Amino acid sequence: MGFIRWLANIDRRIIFVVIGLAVAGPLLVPLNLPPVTVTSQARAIYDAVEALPTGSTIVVSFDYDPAAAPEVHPMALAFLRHCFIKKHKVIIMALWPQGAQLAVRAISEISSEFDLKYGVDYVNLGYKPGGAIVINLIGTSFAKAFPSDINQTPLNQLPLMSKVNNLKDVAMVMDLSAGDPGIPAWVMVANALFQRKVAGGTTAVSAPQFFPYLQSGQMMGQLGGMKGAAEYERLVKHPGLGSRGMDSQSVAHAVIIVFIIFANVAYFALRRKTPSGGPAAAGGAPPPAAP
Amino acid sequence: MDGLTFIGTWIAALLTLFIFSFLYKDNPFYKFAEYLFVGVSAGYFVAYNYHNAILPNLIRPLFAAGSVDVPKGAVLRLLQDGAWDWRILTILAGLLGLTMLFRFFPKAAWVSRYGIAFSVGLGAGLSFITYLQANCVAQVYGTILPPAVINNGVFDFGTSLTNTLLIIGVVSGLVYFYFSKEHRGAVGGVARVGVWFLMVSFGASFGYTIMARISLLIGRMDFLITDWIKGTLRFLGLM
Amino acid sequence: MPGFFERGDSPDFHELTPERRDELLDKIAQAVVKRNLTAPAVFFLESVKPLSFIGSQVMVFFDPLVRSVFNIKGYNDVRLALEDRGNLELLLLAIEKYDAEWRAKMREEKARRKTKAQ
Amino acid sequence: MRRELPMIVAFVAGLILILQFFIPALRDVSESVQNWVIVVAAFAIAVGAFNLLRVNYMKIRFRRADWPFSVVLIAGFVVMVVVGLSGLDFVREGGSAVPAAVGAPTAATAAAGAPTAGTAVAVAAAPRGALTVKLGQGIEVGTVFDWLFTYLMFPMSGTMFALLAFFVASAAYRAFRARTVEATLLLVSAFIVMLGQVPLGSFWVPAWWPFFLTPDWLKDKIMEIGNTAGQRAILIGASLGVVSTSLRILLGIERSYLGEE
Repeated sequence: MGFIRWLANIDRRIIFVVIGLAVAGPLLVPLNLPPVTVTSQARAIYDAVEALPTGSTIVVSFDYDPAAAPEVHPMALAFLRHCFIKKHKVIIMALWPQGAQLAVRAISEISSEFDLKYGVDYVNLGYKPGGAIVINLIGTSFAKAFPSDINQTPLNQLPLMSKVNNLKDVAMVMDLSAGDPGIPAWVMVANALFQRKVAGGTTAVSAPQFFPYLQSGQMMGQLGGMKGAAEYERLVKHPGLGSRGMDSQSVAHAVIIVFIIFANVAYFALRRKTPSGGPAAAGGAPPPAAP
Repeated sequence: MDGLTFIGTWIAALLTLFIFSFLYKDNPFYKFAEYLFVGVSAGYFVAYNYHNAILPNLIRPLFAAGSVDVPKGAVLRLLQDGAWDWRILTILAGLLGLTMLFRFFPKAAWVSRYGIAFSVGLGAGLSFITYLQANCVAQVYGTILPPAVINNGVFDFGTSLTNTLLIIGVVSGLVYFYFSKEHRGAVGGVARVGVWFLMVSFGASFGYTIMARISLLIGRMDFLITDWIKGTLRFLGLM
Repeated sequence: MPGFFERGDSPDFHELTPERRDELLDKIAQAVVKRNLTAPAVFFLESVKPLSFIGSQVMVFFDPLVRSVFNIKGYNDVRLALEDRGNLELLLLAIEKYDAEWRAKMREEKARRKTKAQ
Repeated sequence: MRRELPMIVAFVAGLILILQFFIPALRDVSESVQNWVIVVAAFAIAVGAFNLLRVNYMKIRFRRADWPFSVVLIAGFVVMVVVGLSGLDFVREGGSAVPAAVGAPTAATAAAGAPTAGTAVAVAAAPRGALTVKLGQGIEVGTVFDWLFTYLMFPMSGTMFALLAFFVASAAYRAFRARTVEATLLLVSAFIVMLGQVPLGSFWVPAWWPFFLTPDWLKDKIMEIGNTAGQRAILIGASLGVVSTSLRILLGIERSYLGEE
């Protein structure tokens, strides 16, 4: 009985310590669990990039911030790698101010693997505020929204942009999104108004929201969270933080599941003892001391 | 790793630990990081918007001195060459933007209505079209599915069940939203089913949320282990 | 700059009175319970507790815009309530209290209906 | 007039945007007008930042709880803005590390638009080969601004949300109890999704195990049916709200954005 009561009211700091160990442990000593299974949504993006004729233009929008970087940044690296392996041209832009800065970082992390020429193989247009309006504007004119790139070079000085007037000249859009403005804006404007193929890489927090878009075909594919990043890393055969993190992810999930089981076992055991509902029924564990 | 990176990594690691100290209890170190974070972020937004929006989209089209790369600004063209340039209307954008600042002065707050009305009006125009088309019509269209599917003369049980459940879920969910006050009768029953579907979505969302937060923790732990501890050891020549 | 920094009397700078706070928390808690959203709300509130101050500052940041576009009553009160992390715990307790009351009522009603049927 | 004119501005702006899809001749006008939004949005962000400063300044002035931290907040803001606008640059003494020409004028010379070579400012008496800081380039990688982004903003922003991992775990423990039908559905759905997402959820599954009982398969079905239906109901419900509000704003029925009076 004492044990059951303990199970019903585990101190939150015990949970904290266990979670910390569950995450740090596998990073120090990898468990080498089998790789993630690739979902059809990730496969769809990969296949679409594969199917594009060499040299197609792809817009990659960096709409995330450092808070989402562990989830979305590995996707950015994996996706850019895939584009450059297939010799596609990449137009980078950002609807989040931190996104443009993270894009520069992403390019510098992978540039040694490819022979990239700025202005020819890729451009970084930088950031603009305005969200959906910016997408609507590049739907008719990139130069109107982005008179110059992130280094303040006018667009007409960039060979890549001389062939691209607006979204109609772009084969697909990949939005790396951590919230608003992000995937909804791209789907609603670039897909609905300008009929572009839109794919998304997003934090796991927002991924479930976009399943209706996937079902209706408004979005062609999606990478969800660090697991989505691991899937794409597996597809392009270049493991990174996404794959490295999956061991910790597995163990942490298992630990949380065990805690949930504990809570419910204790809840039902105590409820049977006290037919009126028991102490747990009045709202689960008593409020732990605020930290 | 050079000296600047070394110092930076240590500052970053200390700030990381300041924030994690909240796990023990709320304390001044956490508060320090919290307030600093808010201040630095706001400063970042302002500076970034100046360089990425105000400068290229407002100041340069009007006042650029003119070079091989950048055409001369519209104001300078008018003043120096007497030439008319439609880009001079960009001044209006600047004025609309400036009106926003009047919000802080009670007597002149009405001036700020122009900037707000302009953005709200334009936003409403775009939202009207996009939400109607992408989130309403396209989503309803995506729900109009055959509840019984026959493939090559064989009844496809899986797809039929999926379609049927999808239709029931969407309809009952909408009933829950629009008649949430009615808890009785047939409508109440349908709304109850709607809540069940919503609970499944919320559960899925929470499962994903847990996954997301764990991933972020993995990111920070990876920083502490790889960049900070191993980086420092390498910097000091111990590894 | 008169009006910019000197408006100490503006409601923007008031502190939240305990009465107003309790009223606000009660209202939110009741709305949550009535809509059958107890479990998701408890999970959500419990999980974002450390960020409540940052949330309040984000509300300060967007205040001039949000309040000029939408007429949200109590925006300022919610913002002030968020500044103090303890208030989230109070809200959680209020939700759990109303939830227990509400479920007790449902159980009673069920029992009554059963006895009536017999 | 103080209300009517802004209402007309809103109506015309919205109308231009809608009509551009039907009248190609309007495209030029509409593009310019949308470009203005970018400028106005940038000002709006400045307004938000001002408000943040104002509220925290008052907190200091009236010595409200935690006021010393508000000093930290304002200091962080000021440093970031000053560094960002002046474009301070790390430069190696005697080195030509930073080419100072292309584009990016400093705030001071921005109006003239003339690219200027930065003015070197030694932060401290610089010993041989030491770092100085230079006025110049704006905000690219390698600048002081970028350094502050990398070592202040990045770790704080990342850790704030990483901290939630711990709280999400304790929240799951506290909230996920199968008390009612609703709570049970929530719990089971979260449970399966968490298992189905990671390798740990599937690698132990023996070959004879029916596929429709694997966490992987169940998770896919939950996402594709239950989650899609629930999220779609939310999406459609919210879109109806947005569409009607937009229409009310354009037609001048909804006027709350014009403020009191």
